[in-house]
Amino acid sequence: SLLQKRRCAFQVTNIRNHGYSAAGNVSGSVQLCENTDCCMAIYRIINGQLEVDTLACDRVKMLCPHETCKAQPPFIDNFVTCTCSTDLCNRNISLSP
Amino acid sequence: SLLQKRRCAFQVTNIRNHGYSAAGNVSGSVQLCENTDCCMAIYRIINGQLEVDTLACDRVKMLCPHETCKAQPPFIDNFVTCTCSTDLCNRNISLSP
Amino acid sequence: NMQRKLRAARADPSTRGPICGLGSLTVSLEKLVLGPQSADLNNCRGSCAIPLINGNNHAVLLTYHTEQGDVNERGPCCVPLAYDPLEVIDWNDEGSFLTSKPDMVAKECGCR
Amino acid sequence: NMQRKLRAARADPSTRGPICGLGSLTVSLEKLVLGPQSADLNNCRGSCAIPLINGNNHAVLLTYHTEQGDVNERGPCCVPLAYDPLEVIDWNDEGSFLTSKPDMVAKECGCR
Repeated sequence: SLLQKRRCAFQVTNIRNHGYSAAGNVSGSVQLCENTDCCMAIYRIINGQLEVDTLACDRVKMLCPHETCKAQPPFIDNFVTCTCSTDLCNRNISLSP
Repeated sequence: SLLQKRRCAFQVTNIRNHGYSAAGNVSGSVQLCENTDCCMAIYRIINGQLEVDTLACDRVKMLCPHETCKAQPPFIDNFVTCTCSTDLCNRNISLSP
Repeated sequence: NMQRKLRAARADPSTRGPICGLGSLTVSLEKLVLGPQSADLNNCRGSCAIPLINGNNHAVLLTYHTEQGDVNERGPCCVPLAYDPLEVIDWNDEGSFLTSKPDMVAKECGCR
Repeated sequence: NMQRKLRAARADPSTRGPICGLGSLTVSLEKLVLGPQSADLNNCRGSCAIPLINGNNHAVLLTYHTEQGDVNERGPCCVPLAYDPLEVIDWNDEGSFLTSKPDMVAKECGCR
Protein backbone atom coordinates (compact mmCIF):
# COMPACT_ATOMS: atom_id res chain seq x y z
CA SER A 1 0.00 0.00 0.00
CA LEU A 2 1.00 3.64 -0.13
CA LEU A 3 1.33 3.93 3.63
CA GLN A 4 3.14 0.71 4.49
CA LYS A 5 6.79 0.38 3.59
CA ARG A 6 7.85 -2.57 1.48
CA ARG A 7 9.13 -5.62 3.44
CA CYS A 8 11.76 -7.83 1.82
CA ALA A 9 13.53 -11.01 2.83
CA PHE A 10 17.02 -10.14 4.09
CA GLN A 11 20.15 -12.29 3.87
CA VAL A 12 23.66 -11.18 2.99
CA THR A 13 26.35 -13.84 2.59
CA ASN A 14 29.33 -11.74 1.44
CA ILE A 15 30.86 -10.02 4.47
CA ARG A 16 32.03 -7.15 2.23
CA ASN A 17 28.40 -6.22 1.69
CA HIS A 18 27.81 -3.54 4.34
CA GLY A 19 25.82 -1.28 2.01
CA TYR A 20 22.53 -3.15 2.12
CA SER A 21 21.91 -2.29 5.77
CA ALA A 22 21.46 1.32 4.66
CA ALA A 23 18.47 0.30 2.52
CA GLY A 24 16.26 -0.09 5.60
CA ASN A 25 15.95 -1.42 9.15
CA VAL A 26 16.61 -5.13 9.47
CA SER A 27 14.71 -7.31 11.94
CA GLY A 28 15.80 -10.95 11.80
CA SER A 29 15.47 -12.02 8.18
CA VAL A 30 13.18 -9.16 7.13
CA GLN A 31 14.16 -5.68 5.95
CA LEU A 32 11.79 -2.66 5.94
CA CYS A 33 12.72 -0.71 2.80
CA GLU A 34 13.45 2.98 3.33
CA ASN A 35 13.42 4.32 -0.23
CA THR A 36 12.15 1.66 -2.59
CA ASP A 37 9.24 -0.63 -3.37
CA CYS A 38 11.56 -3.19 -4.92
CA CYS A 39 12.84 -6.35 -3.30
CA MET A 40 15.87 -8.00 -4.82
CA ALA A 41 17.37 -11.47 -4.85
CA ILE A 42 20.76 -12.59 -6.07
CA TYR A 43 21.40 -16.33 -6.30
CA ARG A 44 24.44 -18.15 -7.51
CA ILE A 45 24.43 -21.45 -9.37
CA ILE A 46 27.00 -23.64 -7.64
CA ASN A 47 27.31 -27.27 -8.75
CA GLY A 48 23.95 -26.96 -10.45
CA GLN A 49 22.21 -25.73 -7.27
CA LEU A 50 20.76 -22.25 -6.65
CA GLU A 51 22.33 -20.80 -3.51
CA VAL A 52 21.39 -17.49 -1.90
CA ASP A 53 23.97 -14.74 -2.39
CA THR A 54 21.94 -11.70 -1.32
CA LEU A 55 18.31 -11.01 -0.36
CA ALA A 56 17.48 -7.38 0.47
CA CYS A 57 15.66 -4.20 -0.45
CA ASP A 58 16.96 -2.81 -3.73
CA ARG A 59 19.77 -0.30 -3.29
CA VAL A 60 20.79 0.48 -6.85
CA LYS A 61 17.58 1.70 -8.51
CA MET A 62 16.60 -1.46 -10.29
CA LEU A 63 13.33 -1.82 -12.16
CA CYS A 64 10.76 -4.18 -10.62
CA PRO A 65 7.76 -4.50 -12.95
CA HIS A 66 6.73 -7.95 -11.66
CA GLU A 67 5.03 -9.03 -8.44
CA THR A 68 7.08 -12.20 -8.18
CA CYS A 69 10.80 -12.67 -8.61
CA LYS A 70 11.42 -13.92 -12.16
CA ALA A 71 15.06 -14.21 -13.15
CA GLN A 72 15.83 -13.87 -16.83
CA PRO A 73 19.04 -14.44 -18.77
CA PRO A 74 21.69 -13.32 -19.42
CA PHE A 75 23.18 -14.69 -16.21
CA ILE A 76 26.65 -13.31 -15.59
CA ASP A 77 29.23 -15.70 -14.19
CA ASN A 78 26.48 -17.96 -12.78
CA PHE A 79 24.83 -15.13 -10.85
CA VAL A 80 21.04 -15.00 -11.11
CA THR A 81 19.36 -11.72 -10.23
CA CYS A 82 15.71 -10.79 -9.94
CA THR A 83 13.51 -8.03 -8.55
CA CYS A 84 9.88 -7.90 -7.49
CA SER A 85 7.33 -5.55 -5.96
CA THR A 86 5.33 -7.32 -3.24
CA ASP A 87 6.11 -8.00 0.42
CA LEU A 88 8.71 -10.75 0.91
CA CYS A 89 8.46 -11.61 -2.81
CA ASN A 90 12.22 -12.18 -2.97
CA ARG A 91 11.94 -15.31 -0.82
CA ASN A 92 11.22 -17.36 -3.90
CA ILE A 93 12.78 -17.10 -7.32
CA SER A 94 11.57 -18.55 -10.61
CA LEU A 95 13.87 -19.03 -13.54
CA SER A 96 12.65 -18.63 -17.10
CA PRO A 97 14.81 -20.53 -19.54
CA SER B 1 78.78 35.82 -30.18
CA LEU B 2 78.20 32.33 -28.81
CA LEU B 3 80.14 32.98 -25.64
CA GLN B 4 78.93 36.46 -24.72
CA LYS B 5 75.43 36.87 -23.37
CA ARG B 6 73.13 39.33 -25.10
CA ARG B 7 73.01 42.82 -23.51
CA CYS B 8 69.78 44.80 -23.74
CA ALA B 9 68.71 48.27 -22.65
CA PHE B 10 66.66 47.96 -19.44
CA GLN B 11 63.86 50.22 -18.28
CA VAL B 12 60.57 49.21 -16.67
CA THR B 13 57.96 51.91 -16.02
CA ASN B 14 55.04 49.84 -14.72
CA ILE B 15 55.68 48.94 -11.08
CA ARG B 16 53.63 45.74 -11.51
CA ASN B 17 56.34 44.45 -13.83
CA HIS B 18 58.53 42.39 -11.49
CA GLY B 19 58.97 39.56 -13.97
CA TYR B 20 61.58 41.13 -16.22
CA SER B 21 64.25 41.07 -13.51
CA ALA B 22 64.23 37.29 -13.83
CA ALA B 23 65.35 37.56 -17.48
CA GLY B 24 68.90 38.46 -16.41
CA ASN B 25 71.12 40.54 -14.13
CA VAL B 26 70.49 44.27 -14.34
CA SER B 27 73.31 46.80 -14.00
CA GLY B 28 72.09 50.39 -14.30
CA SER B 29 70.17 50.60 -17.56
CA VAL B 30 71.62 47.40 -19.06
CA GLN B 31 70.40 43.82 -18.65
CA LEU B 32 72.52 40.72 -19.36
CA CYS B 33 70.10 38.17 -20.83
CA GLU B 34 70.07 34.78 -19.16
CA ASN B 35 68.13 32.68 -21.66
CA THR B 36 67.59 34.62 -24.84
CA ASP B 37 69.35 36.46 -27.67
CA CYS B 38 66.35 38.77 -28.10
CA CYS B 39 66.03 42.30 -26.81
CA MET B 40 62.56 43.80 -26.61
CA ALA B 41 61.09 47.25 -26.52
CA ILE B 42 57.54 48.33 -25.77
CA TYR B 43 56.63 51.95 -26.40
CA ARG B 44 53.33 53.69 -26.00
CA ILE B 45 51.99 56.48 -28.20
CA ILE B 46 50.77 59.19 -25.83
CA ASN B 47 49.63 62.49 -27.33
CA GLY B 48 51.37 61.56 -30.55
CA GLN B 49 54.71 60.96 -28.80
CA LEU B 50 56.50 57.59 -28.38
CA GLU B 51 57.16 57.02 -24.69
CA VAL B 52 59.10 54.07 -23.23
CA ASP B 53 56.92 51.49 -21.50
CA THR B 54 59.41 48.62 -21.16
CA LEU B 55 62.95 47.89 -22.38
CA ALA B 56 64.39 44.50 -21.39
CA CYS B 57 65.56 41.08 -22.44
CA ASP B 58 62.70 39.07 -23.94
CA ARG B 59 60.86 36.95 -21.38
CA VAL B 60 58.02 35.49 -23.41
CA LYS B 61 59.74 33.70 -26.29
CA MET B 62 59.28 36.29 -28.99
CA LEU B 63 60.81 35.95 -32.43
CA CYS B 64 63.62 38.39 -33.26
CA PRO B 65 64.67 37.97 -36.89
CA HIS B 66 66.00 41.53 -37.26
CA GLU B 67 69.19 43.17 -35.96
CA THR B 68 67.43 46.47 -35.29
CA CYS B 69 64.15 47.11 -33.56
CA LYS B 70 61.47 47.55 -36.25
CA ALA B 71 57.93 47.88 -34.99
CA GLN B 72 55.19 46.79 -37.33
CA PRO B 73 51.42 47.14 -37.13
CA PRO B 74 48.99 46.10 -35.84
CA PHE B 75 49.52 48.26 -32.78
CA ILE B 76 47.19 47.32 -29.95
CA ASP B 77 45.73 50.14 -27.90
CA ASN B 78 48.61 52.47 -28.90
CA PHE B 79 51.28 50.02 -27.71
CA VAL B 80 54.22 49.56 -30.07
CA THR B 81 56.33 46.44 -29.63
CA CYS B 82 59.51 45.34 -31.32
CA THR B 83 62.31 42.80 -30.89
CA CYS B 84 65.88 42.66 -32.17
CA SER B 85 69.01 40.52 -31.90
CA THR B 86 72.08 42.72 -31.33
CA ASP B 87 73.52 44.25 -28.17
CA LEU B 88 71.49 47.22 -26.89
CA CYS B 89 69.48 47.23 -30.13
CA ASN B 90 66.31 48.00 -28.23
CA ARG B 91 67.56 51.51 -27.39
CA ASN B 92 66.19 52.77 -30.70
CA ILE B 93 62.95 51.84 -32.41
CA SER B 94 61.92 52.43 -36.01
CA LEU B 95 58.29 52.41 -37.07
CA SER B 96 57.25 51.09 -40.44
CA PRO B 97 53.92 52.55 -41.52
CA ASN C 1 39.21 38.89 -20.24
CA MET C 2 40.81 37.01 -23.14
CA GLN C 3 37.35 35.77 -24.11
CA ARG C 4 35.96 39.30 -24.02
CA LYS C 5 38.67 40.48 -26.38
CA LEU C 6 38.01 37.64 -28.80
CA ARG C 7 34.27 38.21 -28.72
CA ALA C 8 34.88 41.81 -29.70
CA ALA C 9 37.06 40.61 -32.58
CA ARG C 10 34.33 38.41 -34.07
CA ALA C 11 32.32 39.90 -36.89
CA ASP C 12 29.06 37.98 -36.82
CA PRO C 13 26.95 36.80 -33.88
CA SER C 14 26.63 33.04 -33.52
CA THR C 15 23.41 31.51 -34.83
CA ARG C 16 24.05 27.78 -34.47
CA GLY C 17 22.27 24.83 -32.89
CA PRO C 18 21.92 24.08 -29.19
CA ILE C 19 24.95 25.10 -27.18
CA CYS C 20 26.99 22.70 -25.08
CA GLY C 21 24.99 21.33 -22.15
CA LEU C 22 24.03 18.32 -20.06
CA GLY C 23 21.37 15.87 -21.25
CA SER C 24 20.03 12.48 -20.26
CA LEU C 25 21.59 9.27 -21.61
CA THR C 26 20.43 5.87 -20.42
CA VAL C 27 23.12 3.23 -20.88
CA SER C 28 22.72 -0.52 -20.51
CA LEU C 29 24.95 -2.03 -17.81
CA GLU C 30 23.62 -5.57 -18.27
CA LYS C 31 26.86 -7.38 -19.02
CA LEU C 32 28.99 -5.34 -16.66
CA VAL C 33 27.31 -5.44 -13.28
CA LEU C 34 24.62 -7.51 -11.57
CA GLY C 35 22.59 -4.35 -11.04
CA PRO C 36 21.23 -1.95 -12.07
CA GLN C 37 20.34 -3.23 -15.55
CA SER C 38 20.67 0.31 -16.90
CA ALA C 39 21.33 3.79 -15.57
CA ASP C 40 21.06 7.40 -16.68
CA LEU C 41 24.72 8.41 -16.95
CA ASN C 42 23.94 11.72 -18.74
CA ASN C 43 26.04 13.07 -21.59
CA CYS C 44 27.32 16.42 -22.79
CA ARG C 45 26.17 17.61 -26.21
CA GLY C 46 25.97 20.79 -28.21
CA SER C 47 28.07 23.28 -30.06
CA CYS C 48 31.12 25.06 -28.73
CA ALA C 49 31.20 28.58 -30.15
CA ILE C 50 32.27 31.86 -28.55
CA PRO C 51 31.16 32.66 -25.92
CA LEU C 52 32.18 29.15 -24.84
CA ILE C 53 30.31 27.28 -22.11
CA ASN C 54 32.74 26.75 -19.23
CA GLY C 55 35.64 27.44 -21.58
CA ASN C 56 39.20 28.00 -20.44
CA ASN C 57 42.00 29.91 -22.16
CA HIS C 58 43.12 26.98 -24.33
CA ALA C 59 39.58 26.27 -25.49
CA VAL C 60 38.89 29.93 -26.28
CA LEU C 61 42.08 30.28 -28.32
CA LEU C 62 41.43 26.96 -30.06
CA THR C 63 37.94 28.12 -31.03
CA TYR C 64 39.36 31.37 -32.35
CA HIS C 65 42.01 29.46 -34.31
CA THR C 66 39.58 27.03 -35.93
CA GLU C 67 37.00 29.74 -36.66
CA GLN C 68 39.67 31.61 -38.58
CA GLY C 69 39.75 28.80 -41.09
CA ASP C 70 41.90 25.88 -39.91
CA VAL C 71 39.18 23.33 -40.60
CA ASN C 72 41.54 20.36 -40.24
CA GLU C 73 42.30 21.08 -36.61
CA ARG C 74 40.23 19.43 -33.88
CA GLY C 75 37.86 22.12 -32.65
CA PRO C 76 36.57 22.43 -29.09
CA CYS C 77 34.36 19.59 -27.96
CA CYS C 78 31.50 19.58 -25.43
CA VAL C 79 32.62 17.13 -22.72
CA PRO C 80 31.92 16.36 -19.05
CA LEU C 81 34.02 18.36 -16.61
CA ALA C 82 32.68 16.79 -13.41
CA TYR C 83 31.06 13.50 -12.47
CA ASP C 84 29.10 11.77 -9.75
CA PRO C 85 29.77 8.18 -8.69
CA LEU C 86 27.16 5.43 -9.15
CA GLU C 87 26.41 2.56 -6.80
CA VAL C 88 26.33 -0.80 -8.57
CA ILE C 89 26.39 -4.48 -7.68
CA ASP C 90 29.71 -6.01 -8.68
CA TRP C 91 31.02 -9.48 -7.93
CA ASN C 92 34.09 -11.54 -7.27
CA ASP C 93 34.75 -15.13 -6.25
CA GLU C 94 33.31 -14.53 -2.77
CA GLY C 95 29.99 -13.35 -4.18
CA SER C 96 28.26 -10.12 -5.11
CA PHE C 97 28.89 -6.81 -3.36
CA LEU C 98 27.72 -3.20 -3.46
CA THR C 99 30.35 -0.77 -4.66
CA SER C 100 30.50 2.87 -5.67
CA LYS C 101 32.09 3.38 -9.11
CA PRO C 102 33.69 6.82 -9.61
CA ASP C 103 33.19 9.10 -12.64
CA MET C 104 30.03 7.34 -13.79
CA VAL C 105 27.41 10.11 -14.12
CA ALA C 106 28.26 13.35 -15.96
CA LYS C 107 27.12 16.34 -13.93
CA GLU C 108 28.76 19.39 -15.57
CA CYS C 109 29.72 20.12 -19.17
CA GLY C 110 32.14 22.46 -20.86
CA CYS C 111 34.11 23.05 -24.06
CA ARG C 112 37.66 21.63 -24.19
CA ASN D 1 38.17 -3.57 -14.58
CA MET D 2 35.06 -2.25 -16.34
CA GLN D 3 37.20 -1.53 -19.40
CA ARG D 4 38.61 -5.06 -19.36
CA LYS D 5 35.11 -6.51 -19.33
CA LEU D 6 34.05 -4.33 -22.25
CA ARG D 7 37.13 -5.17 -24.25
CA ALA D 8 36.32 -8.81 -23.86
CA ALA D 9 32.79 -8.10 -25.09
CA ARG D 10 33.97 -6.50 -28.34
CA ALA D 11 34.06 -8.70 -31.40
CA ASP D 12 36.58 -7.03 -33.68
CA PRO D 13 39.93 -5.41 -32.89
CA SER D 14 40.17 -1.70 -33.62
CA THR D 15 41.90 -0.73 -36.85
CA ARG D 16 41.33 3.03 -37.02
CA GLY D 17 43.50 6.11 -37.49
CA PRO D 18 45.88 7.63 -34.97
CA ILE D 19 44.68 7.30 -31.39
CA CYS D 20 44.08 10.25 -29.09
CA GLY D 21 47.30 12.10 -28.28
CA LEU D 22 49.07 15.42 -27.89
CA GLY D 23 50.34 17.34 -30.91
CA SER D 24 51.77 20.75 -31.70
CA LEU D 25 49.48 23.68 -32.56
CA THR D 26 50.85 27.18 -33.05
CA VAL D 27 48.21 29.83 -32.43
CA SER D 28 48.45 33.54 -33.21
CA LEU D 29 48.10 35.77 -30.15
CA GLU D 30 48.65 39.01 -32.07
CA LYS D 31 45.47 40.84 -31.17
CA LEU D 32 45.26 39.53 -27.64
CA VAL D 33 48.59 40.26 -25.98
CA LEU D 34 51.60 42.46 -26.68
CA GLY D 35 53.79 39.37 -26.74
CA PRO D 36 54.47 36.71 -27.80
CA GLN D 37 53.06 37.11 -31.32
CA SER D 38 52.29 33.38 -31.40
CA ALA D 39 52.77 30.34 -29.20
CA ASP D 40 52.65 26.58 -29.41
CA LEU D 41 49.58 25.80 -27.28
CA ASN D 42 49.43 22.13 -28.39
CA ASN D 43 46.17 20.33 -29.08
CA CYS D 44 44.68 16.90 -28.53
CA ARG D 45 43.71 14.89 -31.59
CA GLY D 46 42.95 11.34 -32.58
CA SER D 47 40.34 8.67 -32.24
CA CYS D 48 38.77 7.43 -29.02
CA ALA D 49 38.13 3.71 -29.28
CA ILE D 50 38.42 0.96 -26.69
CA PRO D 51 40.94 0.69 -25.09
CA LEU D 52 40.48 4.42 -24.45
CA ILE D 53 43.45 6.70 -23.82
CA ASN D 54 43.13 8.05 -20.27
CA GLY D 55 39.46 7.08 -20.27
CA ASN D 56 37.28 7.04 -17.18
CA ASN D 57 34.15 4.99 -16.45
CA HIS D 58 31.76 7.44 -18.14
CA ALA D 59 33.91 7.61 -21.29
CA VAL D 60 34.28 3.83 -21.47
CA LEU D 61 30.53 3.28 -21.14
CA LEU D 62 29.78 6.06 -23.62
CA THR D 63 32.13 4.44 -26.15
CA TYR D 64 30.45 1.10 -25.61
CA HIS D 65 27.03 2.71 -26.03
CA THR D 66 27.86 4.53 -29.27
CA GLU D 67 29.74 1.55 -30.74
CA GLN D 68 26.59 -0.51 -30.25
CA GLY D 69 24.84 1.67 -32.79
CA ASP D 70 23.58 4.93 -31.27
CA VAL D 71 25.22 7.05 -33.97
CA ASN D 72 23.30 10.19 -33.00
CA GLU D 73 24.87 10.36 -29.55
CA ARG D 74 28.00 12.43 -28.99
CA GLY D 75 30.82 9.91 -28.80
CA PRO D 76 33.97 10.31 -26.71
CA CYS D 77 36.20 13.16 -27.75
CA CYS D 78 39.99 13.53 -27.45
CA VAL D 79 40.48 16.60 -25.23
CA PRO D 80 43.13 18.12 -22.95
CA LEU D 81 42.99 16.88 -19.37
CA ALA D 82 45.83 19.02 -18.00
CA TYR D 83 47.45 22.31 -18.94
CA ASP D 84 50.50 24.46 -18.35
CA PRO D 85 50.30 28.23 -17.92
CA LEU D 86 51.92 30.61 -20.42
CA GLU D 87 53.68 33.88 -19.64
CA VAL D 88 52.46 36.75 -21.83
CA ILE D 89 52.66 40.54 -21.92
CA ASP D 90 49.27 42.02 -21.11
CA TRP D 91 48.38 45.67 -20.55
CA ASN D 92 46.12 48.03 -18.70
CA ASP D 93 45.92 51.80 -18.30
CA GLU D 94 49.15 51.86 -16.31
CA GLY D 95 51.12 50.18 -19.08
CA SER D 96 52.21 46.71 -20.08
CA PHE D 97 52.97 43.93 -17.62
CA LEU D 98 54.13 40.31 -17.58
CA THR D 99 51.48 37.87 -16.44
CA SER D 100 51.06 34.11 -16.32
CA LYS D 101 47.81 32.97 -17.96
CA PRO D 102 46.50 29.63 -16.66
CA ASP D 103 45.30 26.71 -18.82
CA MET D 104 47.06 27.94 -21.95
CA VAL D 105 49.18 24.98 -23.12
CA ALA D 106 47.68 21.49 -23.33
CA LYS D 107 50.00 18.93 -21.74
CA GLU D 108 47.95 15.73 -21.39
CA CYS D 109 45.12 14.28 -23.47
CA GLY D 110 42.34 11.82 -22.86
CA CYS D 111 38.94 10.65 -24.07
CA ARG D 112 35.87 12.26 -22.43
